Amino acid sequence: MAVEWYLVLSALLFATGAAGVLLRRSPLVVLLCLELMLNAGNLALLAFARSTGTQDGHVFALVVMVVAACEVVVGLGLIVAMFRRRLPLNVDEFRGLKG
Amino acid sequence: MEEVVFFAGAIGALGGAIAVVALQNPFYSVLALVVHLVALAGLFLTLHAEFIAAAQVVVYAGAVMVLYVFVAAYVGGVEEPEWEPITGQRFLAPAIAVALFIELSIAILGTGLKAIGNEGPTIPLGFGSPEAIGTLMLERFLIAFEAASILLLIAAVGAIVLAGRKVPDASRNVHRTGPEEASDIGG
Amino acid sequence: MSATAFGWLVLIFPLAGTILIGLGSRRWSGRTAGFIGTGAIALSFASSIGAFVVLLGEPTDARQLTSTAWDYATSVGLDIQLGILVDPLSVVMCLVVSGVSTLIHLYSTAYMVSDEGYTRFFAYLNFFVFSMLLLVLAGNFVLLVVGWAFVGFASYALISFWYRRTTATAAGMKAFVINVIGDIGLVLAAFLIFRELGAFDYLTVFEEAPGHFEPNDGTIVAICLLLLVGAFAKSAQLPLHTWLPDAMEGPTPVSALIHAATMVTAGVYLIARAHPLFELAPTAADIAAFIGLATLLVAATIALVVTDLKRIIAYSTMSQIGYMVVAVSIGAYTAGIFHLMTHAFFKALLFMAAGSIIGAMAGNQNIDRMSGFRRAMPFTSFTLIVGALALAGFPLMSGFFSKDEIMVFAAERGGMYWIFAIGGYVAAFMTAFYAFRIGFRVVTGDPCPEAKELEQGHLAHGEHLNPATGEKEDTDVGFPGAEHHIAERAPGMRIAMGVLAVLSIIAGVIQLPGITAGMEHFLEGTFEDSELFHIVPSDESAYLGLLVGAILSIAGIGLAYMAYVARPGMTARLRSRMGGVHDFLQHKWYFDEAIDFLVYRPVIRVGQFCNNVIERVVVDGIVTATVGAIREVGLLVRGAQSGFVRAYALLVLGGFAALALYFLVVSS
Amino acid sequence: MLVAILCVPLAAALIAALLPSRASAPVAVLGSLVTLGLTIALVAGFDGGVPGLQYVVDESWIPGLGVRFQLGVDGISLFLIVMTALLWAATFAWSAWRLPDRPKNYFLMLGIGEFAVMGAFMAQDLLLFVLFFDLMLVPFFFLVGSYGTGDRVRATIKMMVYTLVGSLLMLVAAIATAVLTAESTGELSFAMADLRANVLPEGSQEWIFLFFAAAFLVKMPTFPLHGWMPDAYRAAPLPVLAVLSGVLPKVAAYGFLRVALPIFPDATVQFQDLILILALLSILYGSAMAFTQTNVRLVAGYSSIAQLGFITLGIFSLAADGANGSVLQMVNHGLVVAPLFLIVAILAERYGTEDLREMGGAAMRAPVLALLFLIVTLATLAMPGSANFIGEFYILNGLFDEQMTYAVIATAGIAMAAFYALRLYQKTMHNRLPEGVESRELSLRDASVLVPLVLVIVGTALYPTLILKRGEASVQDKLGAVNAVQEADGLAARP
Repeated sequence: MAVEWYLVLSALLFATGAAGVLLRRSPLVVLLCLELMLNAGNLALLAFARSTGTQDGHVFALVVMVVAACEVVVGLGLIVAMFRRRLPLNVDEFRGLKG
Repeated sequence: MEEVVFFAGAIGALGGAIAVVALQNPFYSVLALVVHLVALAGLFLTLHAEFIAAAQVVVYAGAVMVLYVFVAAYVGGVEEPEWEPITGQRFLAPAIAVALFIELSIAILGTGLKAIGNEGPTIPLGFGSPEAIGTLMLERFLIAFEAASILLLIAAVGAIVLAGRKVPDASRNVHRTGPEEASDIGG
Repeated sequence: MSATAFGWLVLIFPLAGTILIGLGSRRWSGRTAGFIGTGAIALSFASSIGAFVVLLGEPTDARQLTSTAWDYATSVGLDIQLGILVDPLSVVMCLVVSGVSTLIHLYSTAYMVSDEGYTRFFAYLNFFVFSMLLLVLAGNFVLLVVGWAFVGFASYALISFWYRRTTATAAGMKAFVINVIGDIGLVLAAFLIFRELGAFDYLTVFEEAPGHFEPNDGTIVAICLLLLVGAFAKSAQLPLHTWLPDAMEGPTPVSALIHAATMVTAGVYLIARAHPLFELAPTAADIAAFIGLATLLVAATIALVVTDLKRIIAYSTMSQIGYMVVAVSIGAYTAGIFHLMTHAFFKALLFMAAGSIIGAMAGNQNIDRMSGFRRAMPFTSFTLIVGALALAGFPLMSGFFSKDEIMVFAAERGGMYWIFAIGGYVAAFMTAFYAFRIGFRVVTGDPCPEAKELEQGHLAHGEHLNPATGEKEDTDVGFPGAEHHIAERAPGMRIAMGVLAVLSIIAGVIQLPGITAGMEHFLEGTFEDSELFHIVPSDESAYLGLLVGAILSIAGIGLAYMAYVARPGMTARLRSRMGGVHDFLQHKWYFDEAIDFLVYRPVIRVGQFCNNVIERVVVDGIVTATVGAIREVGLLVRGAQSGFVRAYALLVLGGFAALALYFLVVSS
Repeated sequence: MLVAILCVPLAAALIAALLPSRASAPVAVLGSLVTLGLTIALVAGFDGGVPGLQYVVDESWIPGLGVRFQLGVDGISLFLIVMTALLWAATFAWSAWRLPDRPKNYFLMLGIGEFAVMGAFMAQDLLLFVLFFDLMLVPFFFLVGSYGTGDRVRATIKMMVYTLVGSLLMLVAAIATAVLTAESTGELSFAMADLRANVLPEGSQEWIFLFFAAAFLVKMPTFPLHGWMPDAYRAAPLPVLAVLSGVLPKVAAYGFLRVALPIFPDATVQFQDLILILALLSILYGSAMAFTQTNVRLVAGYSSIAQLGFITLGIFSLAADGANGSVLQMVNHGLVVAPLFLIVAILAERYGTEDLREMGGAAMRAPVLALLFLIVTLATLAMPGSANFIGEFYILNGLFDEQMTYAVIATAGIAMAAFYALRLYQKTMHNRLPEGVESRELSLRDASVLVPLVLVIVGTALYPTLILKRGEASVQDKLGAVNAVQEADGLAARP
């Protein structure tokens, strides 16, 4: 399979994830959609690694996974904290940035 | 053979992704993401990234998703209101997503990269194997490796701090409404 | 000792007096400050005599001496020295100024003794004398301006000496501002002189000027006119005279010293000093002479109707200075300076007598309320009459010789200058009349209540009121003191008045036509280059002039006798019949009103306009518009700040998409 | 030497900030007095006949950008430095006698202010000058903003906005000058000497000059850019106002002489009339406003606008005597305005108000205060005999040769000055005392600050040549390029 197939798929997955971030209001699902976007990135990294024949992309992908894991840990921690403080689990309710 | 695996994986990954976005219940969304991740791991295999694929399945689809499942179960299903409070978001968000996809596709397909149009060079034996990646990580990317480990440590501590502390006082549950009004100038 | 050394001494004594009195102001008790001040000025007078004697010993053409203390403000081509010029003109002025000042200081030691500001008064008075002498002795135009402004300031300080009187402070302000206008005239003249001749120094300027300018060259006329602005502001000539009558708000010795004998004659001195320039610009000199004549007549007419004793004398001063201005402008330098000197004597005397009478009247200055002081105050009455006679030009008094010499000189020059002779004689008649309007009012008639009280040995003690507005006053510092003082009871005052009375009578002897010419000979050292100086009327015409003057003087006095003694109702009838004229004169020809309308109010309007319109609309407008624009833009942006995280994410992604689009378009 | 003058006040303020509150004031005052002593030593060792810089300090600082730490003093800045040290010492001493809240912070800010002003007067590198110029803002932001009275926040922000805009324009202009010069020389340098040696083409000079002029004119301030002045003057604490009004505007006027004239000679000639007209408007407008104000501070404030107008006139007469007069006048105005504001502070304490209409009669029991105020007033109105008169005399004489009309109109400002200055004096010291106010003599503490200042005024009045002679050579040097341009333009330079 030519590399562009993977790349286009990656773009598609990225767009889907982005749409999810923009549309969903549950913080949990927003985190999931972020995972989608990160994974789309990973796919592209690996596809390029394959086409250049180097393995740097693999290391990069691994680091992305680490970052994703961290993000998940912190994000879920936040969600749990929010839940325990009985804050609404809806990103639209948090409007502290309103100018 | 490769095409079959690719299309199967692609359909699985895409279907999972769409399900994540579309399903109302977060719990199902988590499950859909697992499907997506496993399918993606298959795709990684066709790219000769065995180690990453394995890590994807073990770490991501396994460990991380368990965490999600726990939290989803703990928090429970949250009903999202149908009403969209932000004007235009409902139309603009898909539009931008589609635009992004189209732009990226044009960029990918219209580019003059040499890599486009072939499968890439023949690759040596052991490409993407744990041994190769391990050597890379401990030699060339040592600092990135160490940084990643420190990052994980910090994230773990942060998660404990965030989620672990007892709720001090129920009366302080109200979140603040933002900074005070800036003082007026000039008028 | 050289003449210039004496010149510096003349300056140093009053300055030292000022500093000594000022520094020790808390320590000087009683009359100490007065005696220090008087002593300082007396020493200055002695030094003037020293300079005079030294100069007399020099040949005529070596009587102009300069001396420099230090570089005052010298750089980039401007050479301004702290230097003095001692020559016959300045020495005569020094003698007059320091001599009369000594007497007035002596008078003041007694007159001001009850005032809470006694020490301050003498500090100011000494400072004034220093400034006036600096003005007179200055060796260049810049130092002249300095002295000019210093006397203006001293005059201000002394006019508003009773500084809690609002009328006094307002009068002081008026005097100061008009004097500053005069200073500006002088400064601009100095600029022009420097531009043309490259020097500020008198002697250099006067030497270079004839070679540099054609006669009546536009620039030299401009220089002279600017000098005249300065001279007229200081000497209260039309239309810059309005401050002088108001200046009578100051204590009477101040009126005597500054606003009669010395400072106001500075303009005359300036014209005489700058005569080489004025002779190059006959047009300017003629303008000066005409203005002098106009002042002479206008002031004399006002003096006919004003009822405030000091203001009558003030208008008379204006009028007499008009004579002097005419004199020095038409070239009668000797006569002008001579009249300046005699006027200093008799006018100071008149003011001193007036001060004594006002003391007896407990501060009231209205002559309509005064009468019959001859028995109560014989000495004051005598000196008043002497002063009035000299002012009126009564035969053989000092004013008789000095005044008529001016008219004779004008007639001698002939042609257009006859106008000055005729105008001068007309004014002389009026002068005689108003001089004896005072004289007869005060001295003759039935004694007024105050005079009666005084005859019984009591000095009247009225309430302490502002004579102009009738406001009540206390007697603390800033208002006049508790006690009034009259010459009959104060030896210091009597000595001063006695000396001046003698001088007013006999001062004419130094310049008797055909017999003595002391003044003329001495002044020749300054004026030898002048052609006009050497025009000397023949003895016959001089005697004819004196005869005309004598007739007019006696006629004026006679008319005054008719009006105020023989037929007391005449003035009232005259007033009712010529109401319009009387009103016009009573309002002093409406000069104050005109200046108020033409200058003061427009300036205030402009100020208010700036405050209300420009400041609010233009200047603040810039700020308000800027702030407003920023605020509007801010509001626009603020609308996008909905606080929805997802909306921000949309913007980020949208921005990313747009950026990608841009790169696609650019790369294709 | 220069580094010591620069650092002593800052060091003293820093030490004062570290000491306990009670010890901070003496240390800060001592520091300012030592600085004053050093500046006097500077004058003593100064060679008056030399046009160039003396006491030069030249260290490499940011070599990559061609910025050097270059300090020097010439006849223009010499007495401005002395004046700065004097006024700061007065303000320190005054503030030490009546301690404000949080004195340590206050003294620290004042110390930084002195450091910045001294630096601006000494800097010989354009970027260094700009940095010091901008640094001046910081301490005054805090001094006005947190120690001021009334609507101080609004006033401070207004002042900041105005001056920051100017400063940013100046920064842009400074960088542009160096970069554009580097295009022709091939070497990036901010040293003023290098920039003077390689004058830019006329086209780029013009906009750069306008940027600099904007910064300077705002700082002075000049009509119509003075919008921040009334508010800031109303709000600033009075001792701070003494230096804010006495010294800061001089840095701007000095900037014209130091930067604009030598480095942008063509543009200077080009815009001479524009600046002259603005200066003239400032004189007339400032005077007219000072006429009508009832707030004591604003009378002094608007009079400053008029005085700064005279100084600008002198500089842009582009004649040696005019510019030398301006140098003298800068020193004079600082010397006069500072005691004026300190006296205003005393009066405001006595009367409990700053409204002229509610004052009067203060001279009664206070002859010494009255005398000091009188001398200051007379110097303010430039009475002949004061050094201010000599300053104005030189300025107008310089202007008179080529621009006679301007000079004649400007004299109207002198007449108006006589009126408003005397009005200020009369309405406070003379006339009747208001009910319930007592006239009191100056306290010894206040006298210890005011009397030396007034003695300096008297001293300069007696011997202005002291300042004029030392400025002579430097002024002619600064005008050299401009006069060459004038000559080339066919305008005959003055002989």
